[in-house]
Amino acid sequence: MSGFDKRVASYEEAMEGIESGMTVIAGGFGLCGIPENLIAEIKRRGAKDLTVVSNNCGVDGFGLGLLLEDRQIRKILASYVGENAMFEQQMLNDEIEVVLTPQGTLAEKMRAGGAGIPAFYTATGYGTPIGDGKEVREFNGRPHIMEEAIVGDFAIVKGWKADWYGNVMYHHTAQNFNPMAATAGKITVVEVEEIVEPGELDPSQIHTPGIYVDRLIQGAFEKRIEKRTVHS
Amino acid sequence: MSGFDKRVASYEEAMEGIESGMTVIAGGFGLCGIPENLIAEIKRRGAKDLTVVSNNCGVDGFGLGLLLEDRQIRKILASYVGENAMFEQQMLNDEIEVVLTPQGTLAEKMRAGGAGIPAFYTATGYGTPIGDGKEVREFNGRPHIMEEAIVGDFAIVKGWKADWYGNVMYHHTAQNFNPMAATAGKITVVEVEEIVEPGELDPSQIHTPGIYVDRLIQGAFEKRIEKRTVHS
Amino acid sequence: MALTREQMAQRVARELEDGFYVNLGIGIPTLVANYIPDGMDVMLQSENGLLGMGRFPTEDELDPDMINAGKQTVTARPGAAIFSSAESFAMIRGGHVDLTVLGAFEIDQNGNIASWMIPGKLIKGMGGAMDLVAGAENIICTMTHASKHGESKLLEQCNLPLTGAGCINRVLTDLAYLEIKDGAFILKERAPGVSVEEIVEKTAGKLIVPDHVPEMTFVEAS
Amino acid sequence: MALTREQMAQRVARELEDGFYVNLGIGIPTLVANYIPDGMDVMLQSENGLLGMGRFPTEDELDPDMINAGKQTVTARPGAAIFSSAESFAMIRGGHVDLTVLGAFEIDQNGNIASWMIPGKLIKGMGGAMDLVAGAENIICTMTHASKHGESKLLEQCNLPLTGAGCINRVLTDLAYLEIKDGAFILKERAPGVSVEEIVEKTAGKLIVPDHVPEMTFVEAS
Repeated sequence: MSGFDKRVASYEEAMEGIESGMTVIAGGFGLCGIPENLIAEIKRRGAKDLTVVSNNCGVDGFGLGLLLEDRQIRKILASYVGENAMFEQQMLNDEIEVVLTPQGTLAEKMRAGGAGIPAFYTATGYGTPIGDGKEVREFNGRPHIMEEAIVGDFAIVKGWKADWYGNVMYHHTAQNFNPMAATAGKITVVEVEEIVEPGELDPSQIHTPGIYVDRLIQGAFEKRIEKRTVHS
Repeated sequence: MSGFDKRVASYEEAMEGIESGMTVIAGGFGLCGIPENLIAEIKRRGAKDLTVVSNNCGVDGFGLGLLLEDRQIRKILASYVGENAMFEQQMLNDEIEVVLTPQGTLAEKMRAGGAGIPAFYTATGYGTPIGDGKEVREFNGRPHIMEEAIVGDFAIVKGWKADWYGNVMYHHTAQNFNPMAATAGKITVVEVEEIVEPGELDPSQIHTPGIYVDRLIQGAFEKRIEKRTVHS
Repeated sequence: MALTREQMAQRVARELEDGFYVNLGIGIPTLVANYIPDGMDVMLQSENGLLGMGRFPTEDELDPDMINAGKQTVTARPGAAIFSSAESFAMIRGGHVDLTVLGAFEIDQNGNIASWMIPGKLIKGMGGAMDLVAGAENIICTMTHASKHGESKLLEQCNLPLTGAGCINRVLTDLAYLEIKDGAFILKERAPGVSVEEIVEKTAGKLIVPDHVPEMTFVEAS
Repeated sequence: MALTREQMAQRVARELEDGFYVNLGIGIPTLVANYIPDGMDVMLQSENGLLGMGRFPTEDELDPDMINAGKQTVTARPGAAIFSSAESFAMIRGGHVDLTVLGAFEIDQNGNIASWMIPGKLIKGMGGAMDLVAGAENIICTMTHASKHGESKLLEQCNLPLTGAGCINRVLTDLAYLEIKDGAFILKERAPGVSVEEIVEKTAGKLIVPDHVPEMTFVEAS
C-alpha cells in the first residue's frame, strides 16, 4: 500500500474527524462544482456551530442549504447568499452570522491561506462597509485595505478526474473556487467522478497537485442546475 | 481581421517599443523555458539601462547573458546569478546592480503585479539581509515582512503551444516563471513553438489565458541544456 | 423620450472596440451582447472563471458544469479559456478587462458607486461587484436617471453604502450619457426628445452642461 | 570515525516516512534519494515546478524542457504534477512539504541558519533556500560539524548573514545527530566511534548531553 494512496472507502471515512465548532472551506459557485456528497455527510454527522467559507450557501434542500435545516452553520463567509428561504429566515433571526466578502477577495483569501501568505492588500472594498476597521494603506497613490488569509480545519472539494495520488482535474466552470479551497484545508477531502491510475493524467494538466489532498473518494452526483437556460 | 489576433509578423515587431530605461520581466528558470529569441531581439535593438526581473541571468553568450555583452542591463532582480563570467565581472565592477530576491518571493511578486495585489506578507527572508528596511508584522505569532508587487513595461515569455487569441500552454518544467511573467507586463510578448487555431486547445487546459497576451510569435528554439545529466 | 432597456444596451455597445475583453453585469448590461456591431469581435469574461462566453446551450449541449456568473447554463466559444476564481479575479483586479458594464442604485459626482446594499432590506451580498469596480480601468454604469418617485440617482454624494470609491467615470442613464471628471457630471449626450432642462432637473449632483449636447440616434432594427 | 557523505545521506533517510513529500537540496541532501528504504514511497518536490521527480533520463528521453531545481535534466515519475514557480512556492511557503533537507554553513542554538552568503566572497544568491527554510515545518540540515580548520559550525549565534531565523530544529553533521530546542542543541546520536568528548569540543553553541548517547549503526551495502 503506497503512502500516496489517498482513497478512502466511504463517505463516512472521508469526513471522519469533523467536529462542532470547526471551520469548513467549500469549493463551488452557486450549485456548480459543489462537493454535494461531502456536504450531505456533514449533515448526516450533525456537527454544529460550523464556520463555513464558501461563495454561496446552496438552495433549500440542496448543497450547503442542507446544513441550514438542522442549524449546523453558525457563521458563513460568502459573497452572495440568501437565495434560499431558510437562509433568509435564519439571517433575519440572527441565528447565523454572515460575513459578506467580495468574491475576488474571498478567492484570494483562500489562496493566501494555502500559500503561506498571511495577508495582502487590495483596492477592493476600500471606502465601503467591507473596509470598515481594516488597515488602509496607499500604494501607487491609491488606497488599499489589508485582508487576511483563511485556513480551514477541513476543505471540501469537488473534482472531475483524479489519480489515486490525489492529483485532480476539474471540469469546465465547475473549477471555480475548488483549487483554492483544496490548498487551504488542514484536512482536504476531494470527491470526484472518476479515479484513474497514477500516470494516466498529463502532469502539466493537473489543476490541484496531490500534495494538497488528504482524502479522495469517487461518488455519484446529482449536479442540480440552478438556472436552466437554453437556446431554442 | 479579428481584434483578438495577437500574431505579429516578425521579432522586430514583437519587441517594438522597447526603450532604454525600461523594466523587462522574463520567464524561464536557468536556461529552461527562456524567451531566447525575444532576448536576442532586445540585444539587436540595443536598448540600455534596462531593469531585468528574472530568476537567473543566463550564461555567457546565451539567454540574458547576451544582454551583458553590450552592458544593456543596469539592474537585475533575481534569486540566483553569476553562473557566467561576464556577470561576475560586471557585478564586481559595480556596473550592474543586483537585487537578490528569494525565488518564491520573486514568483509571488510577479503574480501580485499581474493580479492587482500591490503588496503581501511572507515569512521568507525575515531576520535575513533580505528583510532589512522592510516592514515587519506579526501574524499567528510569527514575524513576516511586507513585499511589494512587480510590474514590467514589457514581459517576455516562452510558451509551447498557443492559439492566435494568445491562449498559451507550457511544456513540462519550461512553465516555471512564465505564467506569472505573462500577467505582469504592460506589454506581454509571447514566443511559442506552435500556433494553432482558436478552438484547438482545451479551454480548461490553458495555462495563460489570452487576455494577458498582447503579441504572439512562432519561433525556432535552440533550447540549450545547462546541465546535461543522463542515466546510463 | 427615455431610452428603453434595449436602447440603453445599444448605446453602451457603441463603447465597444474590436478585441475588447468585456465583463457584463446582470440586467441591462447583459443585453449589450445583443448589439455587438457586425465585424467586431468582443470576448465576454464571466467572473466565475470563463473567458469567451458563448450563447446559451441547446438541450443537447446543456451541461451543469458550464455556467456563467449569473448561474445560467452557457457554452464556451471556440478559443475560450476556463480557470479558477482566483485567476478570474486576478484578471479583474489586475486591470486586464477592457470594459466592465454594470448597474447601480446611485452614482455620485466623485465617481462613487452604490449598487449592492439597501439598509433595512435583505442584503444578499456584493458578489464580484466590488472587485469589478475596483479593478476595471474602464467602467460604464447603467441605471435609470431617477427613481420611480422622481428622485435623482446622480448625486452629490451617495446615500447608500458604497460598492466602490472614486472608480466610475462613465454613466448611461435612460435620459443621458454622462462622464464624471473633477467632481462633476459632464452631460455628453441626451436621449432622443429629452431636453437638457429635464436632465438638469433630475440630476442632484453637480452637472456641467456644454453649449451643445447632441441627441443620441438609434436605427430601428429592420 | 566521521560519517561519509553516503552515511550522512543514509542517516537522513531514516527520517523519511511512507507518503512523504520531500524537497532535497543540492549536495548531500540529493544523495538521500538513493537510500529510500524498500517498500517506502517518497515523492520528491523540485522547486522549479515538479512534484514527483524521477531518475535522470536516458539519451532518448533527454528533454531540455524537463529539468530539476539544480538545472539537471530529469524525468517525471508516473503520477507527477508540473506547475508554475508561484504554485511551487505556494506549496513550500504554505507548509505542504513534509520534509526539507538542505545544507548549511552555520546553525545556531536558536535554530537560525546561515547557508547562502559569505561576505567578501562572490554572492550568487539564495535561490529558493529562504522560502524553503521559512516554509517547511520539518527541516533537516546536513553539514560537517566543524570547518577544515576545526572551527565549530554549531554556534551560539550565527556569524554569517542568515537564510532564516529560528526555523531549524534538526541537524545531522558528520559527527552527530542533534535536535534544537529551547535555545540549545541536544545531542541525540553520535557517529560510530566518535566520542561525546569530541562532539562537545567541536560544538561552540550550548549543548545538552543526555546520559546515554547511542551510536549510529550502518549496514554495509551488499
